[in-house]
Amino acid sequence: MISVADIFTVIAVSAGAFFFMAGSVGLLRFPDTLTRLHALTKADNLGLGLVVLGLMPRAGGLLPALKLASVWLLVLFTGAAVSQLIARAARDGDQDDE
Amino acid sequence: MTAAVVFGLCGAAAAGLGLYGAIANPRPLRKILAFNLLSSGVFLLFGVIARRGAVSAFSGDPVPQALVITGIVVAAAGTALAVALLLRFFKATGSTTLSAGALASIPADSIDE
Amino acid sequence: MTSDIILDCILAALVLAVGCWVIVVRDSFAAAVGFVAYGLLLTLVWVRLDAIDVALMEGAIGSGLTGALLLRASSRLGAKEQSAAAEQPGVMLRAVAALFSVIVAAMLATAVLYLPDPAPTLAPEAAANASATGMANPVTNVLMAFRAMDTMLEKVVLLVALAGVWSLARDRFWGARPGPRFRSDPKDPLALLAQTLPPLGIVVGIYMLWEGANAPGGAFQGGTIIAAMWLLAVIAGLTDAPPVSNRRVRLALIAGPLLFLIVGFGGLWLGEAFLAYPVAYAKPLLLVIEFAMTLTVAVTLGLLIVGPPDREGAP
Amino acid sequence: MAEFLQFASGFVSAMVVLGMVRIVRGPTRADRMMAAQLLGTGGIAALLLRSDITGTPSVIDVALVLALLAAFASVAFVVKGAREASGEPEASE
Repeated sequence: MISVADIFTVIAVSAGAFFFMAGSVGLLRFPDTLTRLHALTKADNLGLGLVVLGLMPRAGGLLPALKLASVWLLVLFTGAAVSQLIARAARDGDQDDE
Repeated sequence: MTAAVVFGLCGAAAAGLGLYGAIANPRPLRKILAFNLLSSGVFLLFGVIARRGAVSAFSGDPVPQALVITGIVVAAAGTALAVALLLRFFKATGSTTLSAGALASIPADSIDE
Repeated sequence: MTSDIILDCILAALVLAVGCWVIVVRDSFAAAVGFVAYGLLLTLVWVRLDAIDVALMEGAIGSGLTGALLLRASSRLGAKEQSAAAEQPGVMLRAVAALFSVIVAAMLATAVLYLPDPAPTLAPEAAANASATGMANPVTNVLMAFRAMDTMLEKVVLLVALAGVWSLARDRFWGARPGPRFRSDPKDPLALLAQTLPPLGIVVGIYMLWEGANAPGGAFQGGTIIAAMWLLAVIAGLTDAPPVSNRRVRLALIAGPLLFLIVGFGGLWLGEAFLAYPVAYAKPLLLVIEFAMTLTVAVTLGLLIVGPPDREGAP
Repeated sequence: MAEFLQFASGFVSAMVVLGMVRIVRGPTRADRMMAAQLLGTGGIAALLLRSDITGTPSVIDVALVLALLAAFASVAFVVKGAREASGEPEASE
């Protein structure tokens, strides 16, 4: 017997996995550093958010579900700040290694 | 084939890799990195012994796990000391290798004043 | 089950691939980034080995503190470090090193394959004596009670390492504040990050310490997280490292081992042996020691990473 | 359900591995750092899925620690670009 919650989980987690794929493909295929950053930060934070959303009904209670959500919010916040910083470092003449 | 065996072999290989890097790379920073790899390999071997010691209620033998926890902290402290030494050496000589030329060029006043 | 083993093999291969890359890549900054990735992968490995306490530690140290330390070191050494790459040792030395490493790795691998069966374990003893401390996390029990001597001396090792780092200071800087002074810029996203993250991180650190009694976590994990949060505030220029001659800093450094020693000698006097806790008070005593340990771990690790005193203005 | 989540966790891990090629290829330091950032986020997702599959809530704590500290290494990288390059008194002899 498949419940509504299970269907929700499958849809959300699949969508999350799709965004992870989009982020990785963007990171590999986009032509320069800033566009790659753009692809990555949006896609993988959304991907994680959808995975968290899908797992929340299965967490078994309000508090574990909130903990899952707080992991995501934390990643969202630090990810946003750090990608700003990386973007600025890239703009201010980041040196190539090779 | 169990998870313990897979990661045990992985730990053995990581220890070998770290050993090679620590001997063969002339740059001290890379030797520090290699030592960290070596220690992580040894920790993994401990982890395997802990995993194999699992009995009904426990997921592993807690004694090796506790040893690894203290080990990781000590390895971090050792790394910090090594990096501080390296940076001080770099400031004194302007060199990042331990070649004889760099050692000879330490100005006397930079050691103490 | 079989899919689990396949995933394990892939994870192990990945760990080794990243490890190889860290060793062979020319650029040291790239190697340091590789090391951060290696630490993250290792965290996943510890989860797969069901050692959550260790996974927490590796996640906080391997990819966090040590990774940041090595990244900073590689960028401070800068271009000089790259030109040094020319001084490769000869083929002969490298071949001998490779042969030696392969032999060592093969011996370790053989040891792994022929470990005694059934495996020796102290888990039943740890389980049987768990009631003596009133804590349910076996790893915390081992760290704080059954092998408390190791843990105490390990704190002393950290202090010795810190004394080593501080002794690299030049005479005229002795007693001053360690590390560079970072400038702060209120409009910087870094400042926002450093204002918002540490309060959350300190809550998580204390939660780790508290959870450590009954679930994976403990003083080491909590202390490491708090140290990282403090370093973040220092790097953003929001706060400055205290002078190494500061009395309160010194007190925080020795709080953990000192309390351990006092309780240890108390055990000698009141009970049966050094570090024998009276059973009735075991849990509160251990919690107090753990609290002091968290403080000591946080301060020691933070100062270790900041480095030796390095500027004018000795008090 | 467990099989689906197992598959999802494998898929997310595979995608992250794909992204890790950027650590190797670079070419700039920012690119490498970004790929490490992706590994952090993907690792967190894999850990959360794993926690659900095996029913071990404490694995979520590991994800929480990674979420806090993944940013830390990146900050160490950025600070050098913004501050030390612009005249930190490095050589104070």
